[in-house]
Amino acid sequence: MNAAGFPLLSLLTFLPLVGGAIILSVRGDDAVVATNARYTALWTSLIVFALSLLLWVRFDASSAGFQFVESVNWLPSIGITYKMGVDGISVLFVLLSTALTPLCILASWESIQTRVREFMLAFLVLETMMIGMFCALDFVVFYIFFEGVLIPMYLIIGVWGGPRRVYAAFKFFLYTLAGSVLMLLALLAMWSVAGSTDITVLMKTQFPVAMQTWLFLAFFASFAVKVPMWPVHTWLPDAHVEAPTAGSVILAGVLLKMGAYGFLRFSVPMLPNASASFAPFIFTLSVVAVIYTSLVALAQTDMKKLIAYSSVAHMGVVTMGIFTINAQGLSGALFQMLSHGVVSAALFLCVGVVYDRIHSREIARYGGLADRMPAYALAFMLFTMASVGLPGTAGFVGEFLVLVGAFKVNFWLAALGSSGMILGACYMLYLYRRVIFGKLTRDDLKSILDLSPREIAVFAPLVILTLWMGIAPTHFSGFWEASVAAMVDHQHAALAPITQLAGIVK
Amino acid sequence: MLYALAVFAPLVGSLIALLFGRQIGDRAAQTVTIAGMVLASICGVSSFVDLIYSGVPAGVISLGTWVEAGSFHVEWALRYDALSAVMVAMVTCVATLIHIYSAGYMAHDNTIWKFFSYLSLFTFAMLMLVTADNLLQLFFGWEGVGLASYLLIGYYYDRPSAGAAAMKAFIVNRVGDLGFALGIALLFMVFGTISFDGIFAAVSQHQNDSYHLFGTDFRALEVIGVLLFIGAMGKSAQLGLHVWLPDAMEGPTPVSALIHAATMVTAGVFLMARMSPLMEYAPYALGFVCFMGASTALFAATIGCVQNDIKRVIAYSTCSQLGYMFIAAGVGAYQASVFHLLTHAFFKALLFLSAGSVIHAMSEEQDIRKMGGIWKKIPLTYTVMFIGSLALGGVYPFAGYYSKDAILEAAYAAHTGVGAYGFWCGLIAAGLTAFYSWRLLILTFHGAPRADQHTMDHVHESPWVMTVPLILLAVGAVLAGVMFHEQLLGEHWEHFWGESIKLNPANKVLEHMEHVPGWVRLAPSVIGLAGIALAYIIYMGMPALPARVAAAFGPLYRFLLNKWYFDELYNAIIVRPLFCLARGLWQVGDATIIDGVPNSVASLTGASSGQVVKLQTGSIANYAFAMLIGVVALVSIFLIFLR
Amino acid sequence: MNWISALPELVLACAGMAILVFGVLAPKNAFRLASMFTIAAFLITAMLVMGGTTSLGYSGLFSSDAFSQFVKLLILAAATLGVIVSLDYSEHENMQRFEFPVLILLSTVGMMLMASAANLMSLYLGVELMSLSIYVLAAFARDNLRSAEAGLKYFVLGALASGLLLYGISLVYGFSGSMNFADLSAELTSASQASTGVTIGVVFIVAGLAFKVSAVPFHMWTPDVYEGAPTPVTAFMGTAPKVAAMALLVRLLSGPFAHLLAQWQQLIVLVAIASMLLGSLAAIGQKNIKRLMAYSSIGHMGYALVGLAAGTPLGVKGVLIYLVTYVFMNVGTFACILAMRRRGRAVEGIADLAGLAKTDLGMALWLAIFMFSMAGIPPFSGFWGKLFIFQAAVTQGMWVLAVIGVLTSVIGAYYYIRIIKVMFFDDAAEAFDARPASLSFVAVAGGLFTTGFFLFAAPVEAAALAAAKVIFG
Amino acid sequence: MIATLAFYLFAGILLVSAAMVVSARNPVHAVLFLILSFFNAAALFLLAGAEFLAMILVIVYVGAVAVLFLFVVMMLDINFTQLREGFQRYLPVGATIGVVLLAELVIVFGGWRIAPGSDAHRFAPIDVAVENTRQIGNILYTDYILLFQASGLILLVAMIGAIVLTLRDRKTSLHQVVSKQVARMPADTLVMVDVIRGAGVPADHYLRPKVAPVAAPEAAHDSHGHGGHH
Amino acid sequence: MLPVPLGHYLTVSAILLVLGIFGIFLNRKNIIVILMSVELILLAVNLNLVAFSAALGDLAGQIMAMFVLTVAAAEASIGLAIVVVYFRNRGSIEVEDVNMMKG
Repeated sequence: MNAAGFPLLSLLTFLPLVGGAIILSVRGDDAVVATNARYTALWTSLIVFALSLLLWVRFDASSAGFQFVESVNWLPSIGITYKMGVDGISVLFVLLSTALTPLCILASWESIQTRVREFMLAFLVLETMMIGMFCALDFVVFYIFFEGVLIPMYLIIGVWGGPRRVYAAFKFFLYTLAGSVLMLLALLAMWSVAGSTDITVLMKTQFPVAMQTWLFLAFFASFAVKVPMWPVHTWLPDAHVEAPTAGSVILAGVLLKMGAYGFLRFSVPMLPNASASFAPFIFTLSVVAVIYTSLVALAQTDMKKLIAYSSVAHMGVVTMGIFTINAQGLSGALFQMLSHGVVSAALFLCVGVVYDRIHSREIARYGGLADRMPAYALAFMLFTMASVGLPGTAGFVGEFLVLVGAFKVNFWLAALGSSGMILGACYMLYLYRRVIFGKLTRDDLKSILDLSPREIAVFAPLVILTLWMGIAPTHFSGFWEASVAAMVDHQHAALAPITQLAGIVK
Repeated sequence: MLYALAVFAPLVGSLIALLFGRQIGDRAAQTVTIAGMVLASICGVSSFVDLIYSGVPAGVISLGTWVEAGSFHVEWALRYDALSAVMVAMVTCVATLIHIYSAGYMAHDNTIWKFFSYLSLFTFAMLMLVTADNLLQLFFGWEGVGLASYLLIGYYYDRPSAGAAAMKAFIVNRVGDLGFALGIALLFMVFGTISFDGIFAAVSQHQNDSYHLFGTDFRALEVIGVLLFIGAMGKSAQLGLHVWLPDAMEGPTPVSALIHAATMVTAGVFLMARMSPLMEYAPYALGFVCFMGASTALFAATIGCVQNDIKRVIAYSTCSQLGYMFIAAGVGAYQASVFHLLTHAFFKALLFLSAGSVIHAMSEEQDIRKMGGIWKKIPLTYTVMFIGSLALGGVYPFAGYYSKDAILEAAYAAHTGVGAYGFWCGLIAAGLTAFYSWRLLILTFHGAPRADQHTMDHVHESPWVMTVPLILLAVGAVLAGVMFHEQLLGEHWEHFWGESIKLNPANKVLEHMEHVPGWVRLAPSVIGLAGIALAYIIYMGMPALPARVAAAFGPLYRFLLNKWYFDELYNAIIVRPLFCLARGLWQVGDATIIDGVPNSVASLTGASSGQVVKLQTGSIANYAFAMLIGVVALVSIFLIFLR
Repeated sequence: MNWISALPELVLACAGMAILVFGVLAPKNAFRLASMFTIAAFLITAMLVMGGTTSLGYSGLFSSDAFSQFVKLLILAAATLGVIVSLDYSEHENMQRFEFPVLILLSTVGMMLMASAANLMSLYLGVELMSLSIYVLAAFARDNLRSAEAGLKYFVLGALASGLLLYGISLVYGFSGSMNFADLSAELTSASQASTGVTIGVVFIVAGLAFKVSAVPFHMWTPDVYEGAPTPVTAFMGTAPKVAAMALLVRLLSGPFAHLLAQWQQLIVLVAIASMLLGSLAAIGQKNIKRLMAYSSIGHMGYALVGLAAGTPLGVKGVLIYLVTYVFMNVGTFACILAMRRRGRAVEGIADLAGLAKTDLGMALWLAIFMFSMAGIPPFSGFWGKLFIFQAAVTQGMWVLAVIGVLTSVIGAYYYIRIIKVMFFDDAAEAFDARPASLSFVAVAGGLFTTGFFLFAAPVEAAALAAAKVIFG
Repeated sequence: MIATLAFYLFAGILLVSAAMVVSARNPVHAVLFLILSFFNAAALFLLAGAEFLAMILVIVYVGAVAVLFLFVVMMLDINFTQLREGFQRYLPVGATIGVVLLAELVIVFGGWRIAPGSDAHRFAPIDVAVENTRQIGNILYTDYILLFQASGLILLVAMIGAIVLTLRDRKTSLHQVVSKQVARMPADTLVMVDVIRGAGVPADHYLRPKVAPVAAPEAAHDSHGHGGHH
Repeated sequence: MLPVPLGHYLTVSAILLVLGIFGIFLNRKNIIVILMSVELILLAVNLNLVAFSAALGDLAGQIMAMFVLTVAAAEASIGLAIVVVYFRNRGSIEVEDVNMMKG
């Protein structure tokens, strides 16, 4: 049936819910409940992570097809199937989700003191939604998980967030909802044409070119908001700033990938013609995103906001890579997604570390931390450099591959799209300089403590991953090599008739 | 394997120091890194000797796959050929000496483990750079040295200027790196590979490929050459992207010696040499290289004449010398540029370290206007610095003489316009170099003491850990030229370089060099001596004169003193507008326009909600009215439109 | 004449009268017992409905088929839950009169008659039986001015609406010569065969029924009546009558007037769009949660009408599924609203929910589930409802409708999540009184259904499809 | 011919009196005009051959409904002044709507014809030979039995509704509880007071009811009553 | 059967309907008048039904009219009961006073 011999993906998806149920069933006074909730959540997520390693081990990277497939009739009369499976494109994002969740739970160990039970519950539900979304092989199932993410995230931002959390939570919710309902229409339209919502079937369906345009726009509305692409990105800084650290981490680490994943899973393979014709449009937005948001990041005075804007810029690189639709661009985009998932998550954790101590995210509030927090400074430096795209760190490979892929499309695309190399260095180093460098002047900073063992435990895996991905990226890109190749072939095959036709007309 | 050990020993040392530095203590961290470096230099030199003298064949040590995406395939591999080996030997040796020197220089620092870790990390990155077998790995090293440079410039992080300088260095370098990266991408597009062997093998096939840009078709190789050179400009501080180098002197002096004189800044030159088989087919790009190099050589030299910070003078001198190297590369005499690179490494490291020794002696004073009269107190430092200056000034038989002469001859021998430009610029710069070197020497060591009594009382010779490296480097500065001149540039250069530098058959620069007119051979020495003499006369003979001259040529003096106003220019046209734009985009673009749309949609919705609710008056009659209007409207719509 | 076909109705009506007699004769206050009997009667009736046969009885006046069974079961479920939520409230508000359950029962009989109507006459009588009972129920708290006003408004406007409905019936009768659905269907086999009078009559009938489902522009009563009526009555009339009236609209338009699709479709589209827009917009500024639910139900009916407008079995199936989800989340919500009681006094402000998650997490979670479900966010049943109706619309190429529909659902989501915001994000207000078991039961039942239906929708979906196909023959 | 004239006469009076119902200042007058219009409508029914309905209309409407209206109008004792204030304000819109609707309906009615093929669907064809009432009787209790019963339920609802809404036990009204009366013992309610001879009876010490045993007032206050309103 | 063309009956009923409608929204003072207007509308319907019944020669219309009469009576009683309840609470049955709830 599948490589694991049992419904691994469903288990991964719904195991967190079991943990959630256990948390809900705990009774006792607040302190007991909180402690129990923390440990239950941590262990649940660790077990899920351990299980997900099976994917890493058993995944057959040489195949472009879906693996670990499980399928159960859900609504048989209209053909909605609960179908799960992963291919090279999605498998690592499942792992990313399962890996980041325990870290987030650890990161919130002490910083979340109110309503711990609910927090952990929301996080486990969120994990379910994320994993489910990356595994779904039925469009309806995908959509359900895609939208379902909104619920826990809305609560996480709104309940445990900062002062403007309500505004941020609403903005997050409504922005993304507005996008995704249009995708729902596209889903329905595709359903009516293909007669199925099975993603594998949809991939093989040829949609009329005129229809593709509209479908593409509908998808775009949803995924662009989720990515987020310029100019629908403004929910992200707000959401990030207000969300608690763990929320930001998971938002940057996984949720932003959902949009790009959507492009990869739906827009490109299912709508090859529209993807080709809209590519310049996407490129334009991506380039604008890179330059514009990098500049905006430069002007920020809030650490989280700065990193949030940098996320937009990095995701601009991702969208650019996706729509080059060549092996390097796609592979680069995937790698950039993955690395951004690790690096930006780590950066938000870095912010969280000082926020927990000083309760401020104002950059100007800090300075000279290198003095009291050498280990922190070191970790922060590593992630800064990864974010800047230093070779040898995770951030470089994706960015460079996208550059190569984009170069195949257009020189200016590559040049402008890679200007993030410079601008990214500007804002990240500027941030680093203002926070870590400088003289230690404030009294509360003078007594600030370096990373605690718990925090080191949180950072260590991320540090290792960042370097691992930078030094041996093939360990990761190997997973999707075949899928990417298949996607590129598919695209060529789909566009071939048109090119030929054009040739005849000419 | 020795070769690989040479590359990775510093890394191991660095990592140990970095991760466990605080646990094992400064002394141990220092020892570990120095041990790593000594090991590396032994391995580096022996592999160099093996290759050149023992006939061990060149080759590639493959370490595994790095990046793979479709046809884009990059290996981790160490290239073992003459160019790499010579660089490895040089880098490890200089780096080892500087490590040792640092043990003394940094003795009073708080975080020695960090310093040594960074220093070794840098060495590792530099070694990766020079041993790269493909452009991406080269880029890895390239950026790695950038990182180390950033960390080390910002080492005194509590000084605001250090932080700013570090950032500036990184960002300016990044500008060049973007060009470099684009160049790699274009290379991949043209050649389908970025490994050196693959590229070089296919250069002739692709020499007429064209690339469409700016609305015209360029030869692809020219575009690649220019893009790569942009990268080199950043790293090697060529005119336009040089602004970071003087500021980089904020780092500890050993850093300046290692990174900003001997090794990292020459990476651009190395790149040109490494890519010589390709650059040979890009004559216009080479012309550009030569032009930029020449301009930089002259430009930096002019500034060097008026600076007052001991390290900055040397920094501008470095900048200028790098210009020389590019002149040579630009006329196709890569051997000459690498030769100058080599000699320069020795004498410039020497100069910096001696400057460090001076600074050490002067209680951290760097302004040469506050020095003077100390040559008797620190004779050893004075001696080695004198040697270094002689080498820099191109005085026979010091190292600089050979390499600089070779470059100027090559420039002349190129018989091209830019070659001539390079020659004349180089010539003038040679004079200026000699002038500012002696200005520096005299102001620092001679004349009446200008420092306060307290400082003067404390002037002392440095400990042996610092002087021994100085002496060794001085030996290098004296002998490097004589030793390698023939091998690197002589008739049998091909024997030495092997496949690592491959010239276009049409490139006869090295042969022409042998036949330049005598005055060309003599001119540099003459001009150099003239410069020395002038400096001596002015600064030894009439110390009041400089001020008068400065006053007389006020604008010119200020122009030079302020480094041609490059920083101000960049501030005005790039940095400040960029920040303004950034704030504008944020406050206006994001907060007002982009957020304005959803916000106004939201408030519009809210407002229309208010309007809709107003219809709900609570009056039965109104409700009935609405219903009836509804019916009538539906009936009318039906009768009018749908029947 | 097939008596058996109307067995459930007859049993229920008889039970109603028996309970009435019991109530009159009972020595003590019979409210609680009468309510229990009513619930029992509902359950028995439901079993009879499930065991019922497919037949057309009473000279073709009354049809018992899969569609009517589906709808009746839903109505009975809604009515049962409606009675349960009234138990506690009535005792608190001094409304514990046994006529209350009896009236609910009788109006349920009316609704079942509507669901089975195969003739315009049975349709009319069913509607009236239902409505008259509810008029009384709305004014049931007779010492409360708001309740009286609600009853008055509902009555006056309802009477007007039934006047319009009747006028439409008379036109249809006159111009087509029959009131029987089957005959009408045979008569009106194509749009060209229908005279203008018939279609005008249809417009009037639609207006009359649209009033019952509170579709724009016949919705004006809804907020006021929802707000003023005693809350259990609001809960009841927010669910069961909507189901019955919507089912009737579906049966009428997709049955006898199926061939006039081209004529009525645009009207339904207009009404649906107006309802969705108004429902989502007007609710935004509301402070009273019952009023908010009124606007919400206007919006929901707009969505249900989208499915109707598609004019296909797929669409009708969508309507039915939508109604199923609507009933349970609505009843559940009202159970939560009824549980909002501080020191014995009922409160209705949205602000009163502040910080509910801190004081009563269980209720906050259930209410949040209902709100998310109403907003159509998966994984809750409301999503299926929206999915299926939009699927029907999209399949028919009704893009404008679909796009407006999804966009208004986003606006609607705003006020639903605002309630969640109040419950979860705001500082805690004073805690509510302990919840009575009856309300907890309904809330949990509604919540479990809302989540459970999402997972196990297949049987209901199949039943709905079968029911929808009956209509289209 | 006479029938035609009669039609116009009755129709005319009907419309005029209907207009008066709507516009009369005094609600009592409005009710009276309503009665008048019912009579005329009954006449129109007669002309159309619906004798039974005509009678029903007179009996049910005039006899019951209209009188009920009159009752309520008079019971509520409403202030009649300024009854017409809103009239002018809403007249233009109202008139437009009304006229449009009327015009539309008239246009539609112009197109009336017996629907083709509808004869086959005639549910209960009128047989001229049998009188109207008998025909109605024949089908009302057979074909329409279900609806007949349903309308019975409607009337039941109306009854329940009217009672439940309007009938109220006044707190002051007294109920007779026979069993309690029968079971009453003097000791339950009376106390004997020892009177000190010669001192007379103090003002508060004469024979009087015992202080409130709980049962009696409770019965009086039981708001749902004991069958009193049935 | 009919003494005049059907159209005349229908027109009378249409006018009656419109008068009833007029009564509903022109009346601003007295709710009972609104109830009476509703009775007028029902009367119009009945007139329609009877006329159609005669024209079609079908008794169903008359049966329907009878049910309508029944319902109208029930409606009147409930309506008046509600009016009475309202009056007791509010002390007025002016249409414009019935606006406690709005928005």
